[in-house]
Amino acid sequence: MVDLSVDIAGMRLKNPVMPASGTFSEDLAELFDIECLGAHVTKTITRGRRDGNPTPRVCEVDGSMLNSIGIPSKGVADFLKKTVPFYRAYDTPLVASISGNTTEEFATLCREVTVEGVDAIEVNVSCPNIEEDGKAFAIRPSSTYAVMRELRKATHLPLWAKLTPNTGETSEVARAAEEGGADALVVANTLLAMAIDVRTRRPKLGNLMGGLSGPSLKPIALRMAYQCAKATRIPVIGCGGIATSDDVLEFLIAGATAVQVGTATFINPTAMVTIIADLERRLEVERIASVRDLIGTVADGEQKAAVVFMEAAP
Amino acid sequence: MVDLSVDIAGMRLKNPVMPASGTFSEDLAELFDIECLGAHVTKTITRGRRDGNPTPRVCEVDGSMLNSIGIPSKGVADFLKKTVPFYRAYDTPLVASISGNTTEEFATLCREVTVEGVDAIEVNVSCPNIEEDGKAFAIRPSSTYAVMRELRKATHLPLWAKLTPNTGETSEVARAAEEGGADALVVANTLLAMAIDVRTRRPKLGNLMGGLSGPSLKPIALRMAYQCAKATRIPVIGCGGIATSDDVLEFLIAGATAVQVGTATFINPTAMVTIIADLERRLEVERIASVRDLIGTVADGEQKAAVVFMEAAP
Amino acid sequence: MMGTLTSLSTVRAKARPPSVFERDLSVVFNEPVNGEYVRLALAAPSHLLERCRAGQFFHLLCPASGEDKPYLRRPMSIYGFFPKQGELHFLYKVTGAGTRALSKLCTGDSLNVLGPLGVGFRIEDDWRNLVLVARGVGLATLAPLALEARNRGRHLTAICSARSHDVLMSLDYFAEMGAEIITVTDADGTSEMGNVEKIIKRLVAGRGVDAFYTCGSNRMLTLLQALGQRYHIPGETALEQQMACGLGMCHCCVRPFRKAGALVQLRVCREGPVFDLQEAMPW
Amino acid sequence: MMGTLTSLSTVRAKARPPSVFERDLSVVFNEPVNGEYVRLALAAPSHLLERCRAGQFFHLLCPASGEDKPYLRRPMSIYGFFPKQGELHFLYKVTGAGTRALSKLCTGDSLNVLGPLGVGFRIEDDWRNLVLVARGVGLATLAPLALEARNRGRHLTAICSARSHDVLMSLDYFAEMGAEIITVTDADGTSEMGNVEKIIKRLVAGRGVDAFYTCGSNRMLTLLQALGQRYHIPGETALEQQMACGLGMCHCCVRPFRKAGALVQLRVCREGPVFDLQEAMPW
Ligand SMILES: Cc1cc2nc3c(=O)[nH]c(=O)nc-3n(C[C@H](O)[C@H](O)[C@H](O)COP(=O)(O)OP(=O)(O)OC[C@H]3O[C@@H](n4cnc5c(N)ncnc54)[C@H](O)[C@@H]3O)c2cc1C
Ligand SMILES: Cc1cc2nc3c(=O)[nH]c(=O)nc-3n(C[C@H](O)[C@H](O)[C@H](O)COP(=O)(O)OP(=O)(O)OC[C@H]3O[C@@H](n4cnc5c(N)ncnc54)[C@H](O)[C@@H]3O)c2cc1C
Ligand SMILES: Cc1cc2nc3c(=O)[nH]c(=O)nc-3n(C[C@H](O)[C@H](O)[C@H](O)COP(=O)(O)O)c2cc1C
Ligand SMILES: Cc1cc2nc3c(=O)[nH]c(=O)nc-3n(C[C@H](O)[C@H](O)[C@H](O)COP(=O)(O)O)c2cc1C
Ligand code: FES
Ligand code: FES
Repeated sequence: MVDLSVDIAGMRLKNPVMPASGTFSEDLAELFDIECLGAHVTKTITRGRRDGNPTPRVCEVDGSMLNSIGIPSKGVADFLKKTVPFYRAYDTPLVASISGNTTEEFATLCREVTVEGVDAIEVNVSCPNIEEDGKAFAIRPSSTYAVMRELRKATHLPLWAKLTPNTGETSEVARAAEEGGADALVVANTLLAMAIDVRTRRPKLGNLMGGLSGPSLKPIALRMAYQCAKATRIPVIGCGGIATSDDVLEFLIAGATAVQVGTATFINPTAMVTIIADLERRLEVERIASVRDLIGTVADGEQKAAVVFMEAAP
Repeated sequence: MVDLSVDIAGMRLKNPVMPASGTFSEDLAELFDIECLGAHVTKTITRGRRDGNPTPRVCEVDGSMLNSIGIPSKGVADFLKKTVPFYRAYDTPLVASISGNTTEEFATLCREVTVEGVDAIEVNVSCPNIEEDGKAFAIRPSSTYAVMRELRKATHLPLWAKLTPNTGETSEVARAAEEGGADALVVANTLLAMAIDVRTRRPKLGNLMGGLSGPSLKPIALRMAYQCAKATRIPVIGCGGIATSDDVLEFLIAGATAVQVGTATFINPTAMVTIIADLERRLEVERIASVRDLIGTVADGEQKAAVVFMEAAP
Repeated sequence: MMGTLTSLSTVRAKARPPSVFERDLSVVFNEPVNGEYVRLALAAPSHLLERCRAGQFFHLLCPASGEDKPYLRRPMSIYGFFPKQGELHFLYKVTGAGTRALSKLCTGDSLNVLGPLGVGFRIEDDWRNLVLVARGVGLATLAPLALEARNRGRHLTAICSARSHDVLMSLDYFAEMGAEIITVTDADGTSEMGNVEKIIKRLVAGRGVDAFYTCGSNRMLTLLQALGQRYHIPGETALEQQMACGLGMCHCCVRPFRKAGALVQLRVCREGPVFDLQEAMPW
Repeated sequence: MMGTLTSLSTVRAKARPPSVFERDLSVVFNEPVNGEYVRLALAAPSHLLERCRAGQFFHLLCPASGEDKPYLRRPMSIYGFFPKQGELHFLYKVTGAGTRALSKLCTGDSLNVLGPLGVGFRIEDDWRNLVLVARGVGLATLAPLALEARNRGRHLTAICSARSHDVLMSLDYFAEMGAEIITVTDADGTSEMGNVEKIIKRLVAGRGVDAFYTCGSNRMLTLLQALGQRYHIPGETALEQQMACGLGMCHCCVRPFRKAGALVQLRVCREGPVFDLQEAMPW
C-alpha cells in the first residue's frame, strides 16, 4: 500500500489531486463519487452577483483552449446557502475560491466565507485591481503583498494565493505572497491570449481576449511551480495542463506538493479518477512508499544557482 | 496580381514573411532560393565569442518545443567577415539581430554592425541585463526605454526591438521601446518554460529552463501583437507559432504589418515558401488587392476600450 | 471534513448511481446522407439508451485525423435512440475540424461519448397536437420528437424547410413515425416566412395546435414567438452555444433569456439545450 | 538591397540546385527485425539516392498516431540506399513517441523525409583494410559502410556486438557485402572490452588495419581511441545529439570536440554526424 496523502499548511489531503477553480462543480458528482478527490475547489465567487463576459466565452486553439468566462457569480449569499451545504455531505476538504476588485471588497468576502464547512480559502489574486491600473494584483509583488496582508487579517483559515502567469516576476510575487501571509501558492491561473477568426475577422472570444489553459500551458506552469518552490517555504499546488499521472509526477518532482486539474476534466470528465488510480499504481510499481518522497526531487544539480539569469536567456 | 509588399519603417519588403532569428541561416539556401523571402534575419550575435548553453538544448513538449541554445556566437568580426557578405548576394534586405548584457556592450555592437549590406538591426532586448538584476531588458518599461535610447544613438539604421512574452506589461514595454527610438517591434521571443523527465527526474534541458516556441505560443504572441499595435504607432512584426497562411492572416488582421516564422521551419523547412504562395492565392481568391488592406482590420468594435481590464480577468 | 456532522441532513450526490455516462461506443455505420450531412450510428447499451430523451445531446470526443486535431469535445443532438436495436444515432453537418474528423470514422472504430446531457423537450399531458418547424441541422435535434410523439400517442405535424428538395432530410423518418409532413423550400419559394405563417395559421384553425417546437432558425423562432403569443400556444426551442465541459461546470455556454421581465444568463448545456419558446432571445 | 553591387563578387547560393530534399516518400515495407528493431524501406527517386553517403542521415516527420503526436522531426541514419531498386532503408529501435508512430506505418503510406543530411564516413584512397566495431543501434549507422567498402573494393571487417545472438542484426547484410564478420555477445562473455581489444590487436598484427569506424558505444569509442593512438590508425565515429532543424540553423545539436588542444562545439547535424575518432569526446 502506497501513501498518497499530502499536507498543505496543516490540512491533510488523502491524495494530491484536486480540481482547479472554475472547472468543477456539483454537477460532476453525476459522473463519479467526488469523495475520491484530494479536495473540492469551488468556482471563484465575488461578493455580489455578476453576469460574466459576452459569448462566445470559449474557443479552441492548437491542442488547447481559451476562455473568457469572466467570473459570473451568484454572490456570497447563494454560495453560503447552497454550495457550502452541498459539499458538507463529503469528508473531502472544501476550498472556497474568492475574488474582489478592491482590497476591501476582497477582505470582506474573505471574512464572509470563513464559515464551518469551508476548510481553506483560495484567493484568486489574478483578478484586476481597480484601485491601481486595473492589472491583476499578482502581476506585481507590491500589490500582491498589500492584498495578501489584508486578507490574512480577515480569516484564520488557510489562505492559498492563486498566482498569474502574466508576469515577469514570478519568484518575487511568490515571495510577496508568502510575506503577506499566504499559507500555500496555487501556480497558476490562465495566460492571457487571443484568437481571431480569419474569415469573419472577429475575435473568437466575445471578450476579445481570454485565458489559455490546457496542454500548451503545462511547460510554463511547471516552470513557475519550480520557481515558486525554490523562492518560498510554503507548499506549492501546481496547476496548468495537467492531464495524466506523468504530468502530476512532473509537477511533484519540480517541487509541488499537490496539483489541480482543470481543462483535462472537460476533455475526460473522469480524468482525475484515472490520474489518482494511475498514480497509486505507478508508486507501487516503482516502490515509492509515499507520494511525498517525490516532492522537489528534481535533479537540478549545479543549475539551480543560475535560475534568475536563465529566466532571461533561453 | 495581388500586392504582397509591406513597408517597415521605410524599408520595403516584397512580402510580409521572414524568418525568426535563430531559426534561419545560410544553410537553408540548400533547400530553396531564399531570395523569395521578405527579409533575411540572422541569428542573434554578441560582440565576443560565446559557446552557448549545455546540452540537451532542445526538447519536445505537447505539440511544441523548448530550447535553451543560449546565444552561442562567433562574435562580430566573424559576422562581418562571413555572414554579411553571404547575404549581399541577395536583393532581399538583411536584418542583423544583436544582443548584449550591458547597455554599453549592446550599443557598441549596434555601431559595429551598422555597415553596408545590413539594412536593419533587430535588437534582442529579451536578453538579460546584468547591470540590473539579470532580468531581460524588455521585462520592464524602464530598462527597455533606457537601452533603446542608447541603441538609437548608435545607429542610423532602422531599429527593431524584439520583445519578450515574459512580462505582465506588454503595452507599457512596447510604448517604452517606441519612446526610446524603436522603428518597429518584433513580437515576440520565446516564453520561459520547463520540462522534466519523470523517469530520470532530470530537467529535459541542460540549462534547466528554456524558451517555449511553436504552436502553443501562437495565441499568446497574437495577443501581444494586438496589444503592441494598439499601444504604439510603429509597425509590429508578429512572431510566435506561425506555420500557415491562416496564421499570417490572423496576425495581420490583429495589427501586425509583417511576420516571422521560426519553429515551423524546423518541421517543414520549406514552410515559408508555402506560406507565401498560399498567401498570394488567398488574396486572389478573396479579391484583396494588397496584403496591407488586411493590417489591423480586426473587428474589435466596442471591446477594445476595455483592453487593460480584460488583461487581468480572463 | 464536516462529513459526519452533516451527512445526515444532506442527501449525498455520491450515493446516487451515475446519470451521465462517459463511454467508448463502437461505430455501426457512418454514412453520408447528402453532400453536407452524415448519419452516424453507434452501438450503445440499453441502460444508456433508456436515459435518452428527445432534445438532449451527447458531447463527442472526436479523434484526431490527419491535420485535424480537435481538442474540445463537440456537442451533438441525439438524432435517434433505439433501445431495442441498441443504437444511438446522430446526424451532423461537416463544418470544421471536429466534424471532419468525425466523418472519417469507419464501422468498428470506437468513439468516446459523454451523455445524455441537458434537458430535453417537454410534452405536457394535455398537448395532443404538436407542430415542429425545422430547418437545416435543426432537423437533427427535432427528429426524435417524432419518435416520442408516436410513443406517447400524440399527433405531430412536421414543417420541414430547406434550400431545395434534395437537401430535405428525415422525411422518411418522420413518415415512419406517423407524422404529418409539410415541406417548404427556397427553390419553390414556399419557405419564406409569410407562407410558413399561413401554413401554421391553417393548422391552428384546423385541428388546432397545443405546442410549437423549433430549432436552428432565427426567423422561425421569431415567427413562432409571435404566433405563440397571439394564439396563446406554448412552445419550446433548442438552442446552441459554444461549449467546453457540457456538464454545467464552466459557464461557457450561457445565453440570455427573458425571465420575469429581466434578462438572465442560462447554461445551454444544463438548463437547456431546450428552452421555453417565449423566454428565448433571437440572436 | 545591395544585390546589384555584390552579385558579381559572390557566388549566389540560390544559383545552385538543391542538395537536400524534402519529399513525401511511400513505404515499401516496415517490418520488425526482432522484438526491438524495425526495418523501413521507402521508395525514393534515384537522384535523391545518388546523393546519399554512408553515415549521413534523414530527418523524418513521424506522423501522429493514436496518443502519440510527435512534433519535431526525428533523425535517422541511412541504413541502406539502393539507386537501382529505388529504395531508401532505415533500421530503427522503437523507443518513444516518434519511433512508435513510425512503427505503425503500413505499405503504401507516405512519410515526409528531409535529407540526405550531414557529413558521411570518409574512406581515404589508401585505406584498404577497414574495421568497424558496432553495437546496438550503431549497426544501423555503420551498415552502409559495408556497401561503400564493397563498391570501392576495400576489405572490411565488421565486429558486431550485442546482448545475445538473437538480437545480433545485419549479419546477412554484411555477409552479402563481402565483409568479414566477427560476432561477440554478452551472453557468451565475448563482448567485454578486453576480448574486443584482443580481437582488434590480432587484426592489426594480421592483415593490418588502415581505419577504424564505430558508433553507439562509449566504451568502444574509448577503446578505439586508445588503439588508434597506439598504432597510429585513423578512424571515425558517428555521434548522436538531440536535434531540432537538422540543417545547421538552430545550434541545438552541438557536442564538444578536442581540436588543437581546445574544446570546440560542433553541430552533429552539420559538421557531423561523423567525426574524427580522436577529436570525439566520450560522453
Ligand atoms: C446542444 C447542441 C446540439 C447540436 N447538435 C447538432 C447536430 O445534431 N448536428 C450538427 O450537425 N450540429 C449540431 N450542433 C452543432 C455542432 O456542435 C457544431 O457544428 C460542431 O461542434 C462543429 O465542430 P467542428 O469542429 O466541425 O467546427 P469548428 O467550427 O471547427 O468548431 C470550432 C469550435 O466551435 C464549436 N462550434 C462550432 N459550431 C458550433 C455550434 N453551432 N454550436 C456549438 N458549438 C459550435 C465547436 O464545438 C468547436 O469547439 C449542436 C450544437 C449544440 C450546442
Ligand atoms: C544522426 C542520428 C542518427 C540516428 N540514427 C538512428 C538509427 O539509425 N536508428 C535508430 O533507432 N535511432 C537512431 N538515432 C536515434 C533516434 O533519432 C532516436 O531514437 C529517436 O529520435 C527517438 O525518438 P522517439 O520519439 O521514439 O523517442 P523519445 O525519447 O520520445 O524522443 C524525444 C525527443 O528526443 C529525441 N531523441 C531521443 N533519443 C535520441 C537520440 N538517441 N539521438 C538524438 N535525439 C534523440 C527525439 O528526436 C525527440 O525529439 C539517430 C540519432 C541521430 C542524432
Ligand atoms: C473555463 C474555465 C474557467 C475558469 N475559472 C476560474 C475561476 O473562476 N477562478 C480561478 O482561479 N481560475 C479559473 N480558471 C483557471 C483554472 O482554475 C486553471 O488555473 C487553469 O485553467 C489552468 O489549468 P488547466 O490547464 O489544468 O486548465 C478557469 C479555467 C477555465 C478553463
Ligand atoms: C532554436 C531557437 C533559437 C532561437 N534563437 C533566437 C535568437 O538567437 N535570437 C532571438 O531573438 N530569438 C531566437 N529565437 C526565438 C525565435 O526567433 C522566435 O521569436 C520564437 O521561436 C517564436 O517564434 P516561433 O514559435 O515561430 O518559433 C530562437 C528560437 C528557437 C526555437
Ligand atoms: S459547457 Fe460548460 S457549463 Fe455548459
Ligand atoms: S539540429 Fe539544428 S543545428 Fe543541428
